[in-house]
Amino acid sequence: MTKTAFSSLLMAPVNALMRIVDAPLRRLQKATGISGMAAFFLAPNMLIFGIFVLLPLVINFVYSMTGGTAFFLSERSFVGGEQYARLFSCVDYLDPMSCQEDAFWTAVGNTFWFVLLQVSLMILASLVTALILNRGLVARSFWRAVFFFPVLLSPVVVGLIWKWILQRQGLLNYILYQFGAEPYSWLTDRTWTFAATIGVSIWAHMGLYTLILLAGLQAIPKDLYEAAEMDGTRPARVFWRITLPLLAPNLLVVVVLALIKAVQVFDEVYVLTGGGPGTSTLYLTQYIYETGFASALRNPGLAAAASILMGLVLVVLTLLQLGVGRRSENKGKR
Amino acid sequence: GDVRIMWYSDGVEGEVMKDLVDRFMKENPGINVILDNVAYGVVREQLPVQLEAGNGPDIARVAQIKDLSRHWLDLRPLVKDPAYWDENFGAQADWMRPDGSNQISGFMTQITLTGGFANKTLFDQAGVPVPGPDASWEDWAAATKKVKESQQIPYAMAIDRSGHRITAPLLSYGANYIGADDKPAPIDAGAKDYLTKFVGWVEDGTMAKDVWVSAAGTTYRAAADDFINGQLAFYYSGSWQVANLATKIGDNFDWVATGSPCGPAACTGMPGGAALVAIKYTKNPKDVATFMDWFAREEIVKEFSERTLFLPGHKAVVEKGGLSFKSDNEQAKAALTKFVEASKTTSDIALKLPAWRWSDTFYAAIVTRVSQALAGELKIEDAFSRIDADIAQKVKDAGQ
Amino acid sequence: MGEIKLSDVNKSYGSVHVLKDIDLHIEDGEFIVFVGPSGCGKSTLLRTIAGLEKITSGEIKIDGKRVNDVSAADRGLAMVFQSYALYPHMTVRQNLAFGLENSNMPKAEIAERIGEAARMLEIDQYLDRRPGQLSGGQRQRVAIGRAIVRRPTAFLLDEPLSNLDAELRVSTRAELAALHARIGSTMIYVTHDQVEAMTLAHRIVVMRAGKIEQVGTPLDLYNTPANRFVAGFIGAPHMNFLSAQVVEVDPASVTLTIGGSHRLLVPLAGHKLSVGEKLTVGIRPQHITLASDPGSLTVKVRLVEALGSETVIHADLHGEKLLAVVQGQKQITPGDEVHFSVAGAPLHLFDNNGLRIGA
Amino acid sequence: MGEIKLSDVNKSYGSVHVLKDIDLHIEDGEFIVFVGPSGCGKSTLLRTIAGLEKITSGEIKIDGKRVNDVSAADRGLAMVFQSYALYPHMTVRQNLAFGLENSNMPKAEIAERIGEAARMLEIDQYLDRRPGQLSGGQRQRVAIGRAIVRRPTAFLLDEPLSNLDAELRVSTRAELAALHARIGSTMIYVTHDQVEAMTLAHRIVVMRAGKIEQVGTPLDLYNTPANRFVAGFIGAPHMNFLSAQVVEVDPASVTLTIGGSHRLLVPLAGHKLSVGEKLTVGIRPQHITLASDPGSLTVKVRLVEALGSETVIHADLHGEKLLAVVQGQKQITPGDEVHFSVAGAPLHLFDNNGLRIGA
Amino acid sequence: MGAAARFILRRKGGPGGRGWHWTDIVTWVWLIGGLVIMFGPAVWLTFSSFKTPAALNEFPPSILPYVTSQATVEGYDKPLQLYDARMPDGSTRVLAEVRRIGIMAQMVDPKAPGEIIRVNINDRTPVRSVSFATENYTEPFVHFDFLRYLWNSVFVTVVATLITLIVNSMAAFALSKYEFRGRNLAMLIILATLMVPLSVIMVPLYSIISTLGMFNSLWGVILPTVATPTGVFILRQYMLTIPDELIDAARMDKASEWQIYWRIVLPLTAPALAVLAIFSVVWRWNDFLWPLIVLSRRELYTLQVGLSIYSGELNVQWHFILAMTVVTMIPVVLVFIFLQRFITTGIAGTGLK
Ligand SMILES: Nc1ncnc2c1ncn2[C@@H]1O[C@H](COP(=O)(O)OP(=O)(O)OP(=O)(O)O)[C@@H](O)[C@H]1O
Ligand SMILES: Nc1ncnc2c1ncn2[C@@H]1O[C@H](COP(=O)(O)OP(=O)(O)OP(=O)(O)O)[C@@H](O)[C@H]1O
Ligand SMILES: [Mg+2]
Ligand SMILES: [Mg+2]
Repeated sequence: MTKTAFSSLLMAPVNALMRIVDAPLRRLQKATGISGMAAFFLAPNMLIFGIFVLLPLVINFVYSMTGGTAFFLSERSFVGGEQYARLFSCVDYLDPMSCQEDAFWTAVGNTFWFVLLQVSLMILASLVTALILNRGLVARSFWRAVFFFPVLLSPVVVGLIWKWILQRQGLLNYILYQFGAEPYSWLTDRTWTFAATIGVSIWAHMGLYTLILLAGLQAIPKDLYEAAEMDGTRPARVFWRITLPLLAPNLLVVVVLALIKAVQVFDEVYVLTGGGPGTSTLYLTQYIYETGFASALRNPGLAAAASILMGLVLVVLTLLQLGVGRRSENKGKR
Repeated sequence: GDVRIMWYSDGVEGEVMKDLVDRFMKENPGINVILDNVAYGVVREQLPVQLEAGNGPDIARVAQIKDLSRHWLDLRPLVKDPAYWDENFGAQADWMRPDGSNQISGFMTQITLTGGFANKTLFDQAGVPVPGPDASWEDWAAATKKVKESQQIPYAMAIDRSGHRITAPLLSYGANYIGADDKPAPIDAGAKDYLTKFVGWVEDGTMAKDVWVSAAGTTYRAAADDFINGQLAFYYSGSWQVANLATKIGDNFDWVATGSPCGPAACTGMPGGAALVAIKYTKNPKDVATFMDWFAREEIVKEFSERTLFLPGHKAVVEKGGLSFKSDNEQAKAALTKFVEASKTTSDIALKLPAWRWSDTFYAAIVTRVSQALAGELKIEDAFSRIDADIAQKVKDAGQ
Repeated sequence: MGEIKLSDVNKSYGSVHVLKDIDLHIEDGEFIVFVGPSGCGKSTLLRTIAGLEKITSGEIKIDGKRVNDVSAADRGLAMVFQSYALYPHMTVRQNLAFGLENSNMPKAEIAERIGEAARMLEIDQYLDRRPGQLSGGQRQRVAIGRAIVRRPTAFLLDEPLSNLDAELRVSTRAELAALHARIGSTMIYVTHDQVEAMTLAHRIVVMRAGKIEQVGTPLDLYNTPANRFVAGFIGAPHMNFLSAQVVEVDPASVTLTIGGSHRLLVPLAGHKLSVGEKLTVGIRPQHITLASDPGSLTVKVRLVEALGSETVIHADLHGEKLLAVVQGQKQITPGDEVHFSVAGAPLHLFDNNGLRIGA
Repeated sequence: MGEIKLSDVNKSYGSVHVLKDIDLHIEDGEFIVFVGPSGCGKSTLLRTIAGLEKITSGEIKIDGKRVNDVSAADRGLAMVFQSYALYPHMTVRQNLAFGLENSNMPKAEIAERIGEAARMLEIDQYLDRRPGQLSGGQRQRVAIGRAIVRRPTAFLLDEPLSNLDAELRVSTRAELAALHARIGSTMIYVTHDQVEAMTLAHRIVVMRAGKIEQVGTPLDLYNTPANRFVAGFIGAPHMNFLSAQVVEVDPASVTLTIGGSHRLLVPLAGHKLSVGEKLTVGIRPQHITLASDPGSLTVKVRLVEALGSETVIHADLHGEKLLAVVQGQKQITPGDEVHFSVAGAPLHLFDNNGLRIGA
Repeated sequence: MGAAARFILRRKGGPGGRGWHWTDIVTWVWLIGGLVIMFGPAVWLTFSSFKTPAALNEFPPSILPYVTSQATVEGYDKPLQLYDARMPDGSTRVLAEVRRIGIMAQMVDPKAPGEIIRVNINDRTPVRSVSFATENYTEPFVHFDFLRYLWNSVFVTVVATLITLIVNSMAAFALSKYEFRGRNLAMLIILATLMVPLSVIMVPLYSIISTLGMFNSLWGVILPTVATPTGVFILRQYMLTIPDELIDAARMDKASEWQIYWRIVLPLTAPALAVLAIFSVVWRWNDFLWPLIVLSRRELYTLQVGLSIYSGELNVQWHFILAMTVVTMIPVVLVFIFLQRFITTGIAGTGLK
């Protein structure tokens, strides 16, 4: 009761404001009709979005058609598709080393496997976590915080912590040492390092997706669970036939976001492995970043071209998912 | 008016600088100096972008001084006594001005020199004498290997993962990056010679593998932590590590600076450092010059160096000697003295490289490709040809 | 197989005490109907039997086994929810099949059962639609179908016919009765519909404010309601209650006045009434007839409702409301004075606490 | 103020044609009731009037103004949804206040109107609960309340009483009637309840499969249904339909046989029937009486439903089903043979297309 | 008690019954595992933030921050470090080290400082005790314009989050509850741009910000981030689960579209809004790369940018970075704990039959 009193006090000025806002908006609605209001609701987002996301993207595309080391378009020369041609000049597409931009193709290959494994494992982990957190646990908030905690850390700190854990003189070796194992250089072993980048990025981002799924789980009407219970449904089946389909819209969010974020993996890996050993954890964003910004070998045009290619792949992937998602979305409608 | 300085710190220099700036403002009440402390990453990555856009601070402490030299302000008409500048900072003036000009862009806040550190305690315990000043890289390898075996440490030696660091031994082995027309030359026999050895050492466990292998691209990675923990007998880094080692090693073991090991051609380290430069786009060139003048004064440079444990880039200060570094750590003082001494054996080409436009390109290519070779992704011969190809491509890109 | 026994069941939502000391014994195969005013706890009682709601105290036994801690899924009951609770992402067919698939029934049998239920409920055409594309009544039928196909030991039905039209309601009611006769499962049924309650129930449970007021066969409740509340609740339109005064007592009868002065002689054995005592007389509207002789009750008509086959007359008798249902269509308009006769009508007497006097 | 005119309204959901050529003129202040089988399109029609559903073709006028493109919010109507559609995050009070706040009504008046509606619907105690904490009937009352407080020019009510108990239903019905009488708003009301339809409506609209079958006053529909469908739909239990054959014709009457040989004389002016023709006779169950003389119809009893005040007898007449509603409680059991008399009962004749013969 | 929760919680033997269902075991294994793996490093991080630079680099690493004990010994000006020294006879004594020459240490007994004992350095181990290097925290506060940075961070975070919530929810409302031409196109464009990492469009974005004069302005930090496609996407998907009938009901109640958005849809989207608010706060608070580019003046620094000054070219002062990381984490943890409570049972369905 006091809580609601408090929040209503808090909301009073906001509500008053909204009321004032309402009058002109009603007139607007009269004038434009309901579909006009759709445009109104969309407008602010689209405006900001257009200026700060879309426009830079277009400029970026122009970049990819220019050469030189200068940052600003005015000082760059137009080279047409040359940067793309360079990225694609390979003797054998299956062997990155045969390409002119061998690092690009190595990064593409690495990113592919990373995304595949990271996304699937992370979604699995988030889903399990969300399901478990959705149970009537004692100290719910505490457990939520536990799984969310790493999200609060900046990527640099994440990379650092895990470097300290995994490096030869790190905590992990120390713990293993207590059990009599010899110290091992995890971070110089290609397989382990690759696994570590996956594990660490799951560790760092899982909380976000868990939270989205948790909100989705909570939105499933409880009477459906009651109906399923009356139908004598085993928990596993409830999960597959009720929870999962009804979670589909949120699962779609999670898959799309996780996929995109995975393709863009950078900071924490950069700190943790720097892309090594060799180039085994060199991912696309690091390639783009180094190509575009690392001072000596800078080539913003090439970086832009690579990023456009990366964007294209992502668009295709997302469209595929939305295609799948659309069907399940319609199913979810009550 | 306002003078903004973009400043990054590796250690305590930010605080020293703050002190000095306060003092300056007291003496020059009309000028308001604002110190914007930033990460080195900002200086390296954002500053170039800002500069191209014509933004940026009035003064900056930078390390890529040659690359961005077209953005520096020419202080020659503004400073009180250009002759003083030429006299005392002339040696490095080329590092920070466009080729062929006589511009005064600023001065070095710090000269660095690459060099080695040995864990004397480990040597003592192993009963192996620390190799002398004329010892070659092979000698060091042999000696540290003995230490490694007797003391059960994981690695004998390590070099920071950095093109600049590895260039020092390359030069000692007779490498020359600079071609006839001042363009990059193909990687030569001297360089190949050392790099092949280096790869061999990493493979046989003499050189620490982690440092070079656990990163890709041009990522910088230091091996200081291993040395600090007594896991290395010999560590090749540079003068800037002295303060760091002093605080972190404390009394755990004895360490000494050794200068750079020798090769067939020289016993050279690589010079480098950070400069304080004025920027063209300032609205207050006069105040900027006043500040630069003040800060370049001999006693200020001296004080700054003493308090930060940096090697000064001021000729008079160096020549007069008598720097009393503000440290109660005897080993640190000894090490700094050793570095000052070692600077005398710096080879000509090493002195030229900081002012050469393509050195960063070279460094980047070497680091990238050699670590791939170390990770087993490339054969060392392929690495060499890739290095050449990378550099050639860069030269071509830049021409566009 | 479907015997359910509730002892002393209580249920609270926080401080809201919803079920109070419920004691009820439902025989195997019985058809029980819960009735009671909106919000009296019928749905809650059903949900506690189903196992969807944990009871605060008391005991529930199914077939002699205490099931307080047995989950709903393991109680083997089927339920039709007042809110339908259809699975929105499944077609009607899938909704029906879901419970059957849970018990690994062969496909052919599932299809057969669905077909049968769909025919019975007239939803064959909609089998491939999703609940969102159905009308309210269609949804409700799907909800019923979902329970029916299961053939459980006991059915729990929460107002299963409330959204059906009269025609369909009658036929579905008949189908439910036939189903019950055929498979003999226990059925517990919540309804607001008098006809449903009267025609379907073996026994009716009348609830009020979380308590059971009376349990009995429909005609028991109709003919000898235990108290004024049950009397008023069973039978539509509700029973008329008139305040009365005892003017004469006899061992075998008592004479009362109603409406000020109208005298009624009520045969009543073994009563303890005394002259001057005040009580309430209940008369069902159907038992009042229009009379022409002025000696009967003279009332003023307030409202006339013509239902076609019968006419409901709302009237005033000395400030008390009186309802009469008379056969056929009558030419009476509000404001008229008419005469009611209660001669021969069964009368119900209630004391000041609302309890029935006499058998 | 609340005149609504639908011309040629059609509505399809994809390929499902839900409303077909609806023409309907609702006068200002009229109380119109929509009835029809489940899924026939009542809710959809209501929603198109409300403006919540765009019509596929046709025209809707409110007070003479074409409103096809006027949004629901601007049509000035209020609606009670079949699914309640209460705002789950608001308390009952806030639910009721929401519509009023939207028209910037002073706080005091809002409180007053809410108080009034709450009293009328007996939800005063629940004003601070959220919908999730209410029983089905309580929710429904809130949904009604939300419309009532608005005092709109027209009400649209979609089965507003379906989840209320008989008692409350009667009183709420009376309140709605009183409200209508008081404020005179047009009301459009969907119901499955015969009594509601008959007592509330000025005119009843009978729908089937998206079409309007008949529009008329309750007694019109009851007494002279236009076709067999309406005849069967209005009146509960539904009318009996017996196949009959014409055996004698007369300018003013016709004689038929039903149940094989039982002769009936039906007065019928201006008909075009000829001897031997087959048709259907409709008799309402309430018009059948139990007779003792063997000359009447002899039927076999299949099922007896005792409702207390009346008894429903399901019987077989030469293979045809016959339902009779007789007054009081009878001692008849299934399997008995009884005699029905239809003497004096109003008879309805329908031709082979189901259309009424005669007025 | 959520039925869903109870349902999943159900044990084989029923609630309160004997025996554990396998899901109970999985749950607790997962939770405990999560505690160790998810939270363990964070706890370690917190302890590490109290370590001296030397201790940070130490191997073997310790969980708790230790320092070597010292003792003031008569006759020596400075405090001496204490060691457990193994004596030739095999016994151990606590000795203070006077100095070390090569591999031999000269030590004294603090209680009897007269006699110098020579011990091989391999025969002594430092006496250590837990000690928190609070100077990691206090020093930055002295040199660091903490309050100013805090204010900037709070401003950026709060304003950006509010704008994000409002602007995104408006867009999501339009995209989920209206049918209009171009709806799918808009959704597609929004989604398609989700995939653009900042580092890719940094330079163009930078020129746009410069052109708009938002360089060195907090708005330059705020605006580019607020139209996040992520937010629109999350909110839209959640809003799809709100029954359209509630909106119909509101329209019948004469609510304007704005009222529907504000009074009906927004409250019912609370769980998703809470999720987005948490994300937004975390992201904006931890934002580093972009503010670094836009803000080059000290008085505009956010905490993260301020913090980064400890990363030099050749050295990184991790002890300060860790300490300040811990400090800057506190507000977001609090925000999280506050907001996560809104992620509770969705109620949208309970208004319907
Ligand atoms: N979204 C939809 N898509 C396809 N068909 C639909 C959709 N919504 C409703 N229908 C169909 O339209 C018809 C009319 O539905 P409506 O809800 O108007 O029926 P109703 O007369 O209100 O029925 P009830 O009395 O059962 O509520 C039904 O047959 C229904 O199945
Ligand atoms: N979650 C809850 N919190 C508090 N009170 C509740 C809750 N759920 C139900 N109630 C109250 O419990 C009482 C019984 O509710 P129940 O649903 O059993 O009534 P009902 O007899 O089924 O009514 P109806 O005929 O209207 O469906 C009601 O008064 C209701 O307001
Ligand atoms: Mg109920
Ligand atoms: Mg309907």
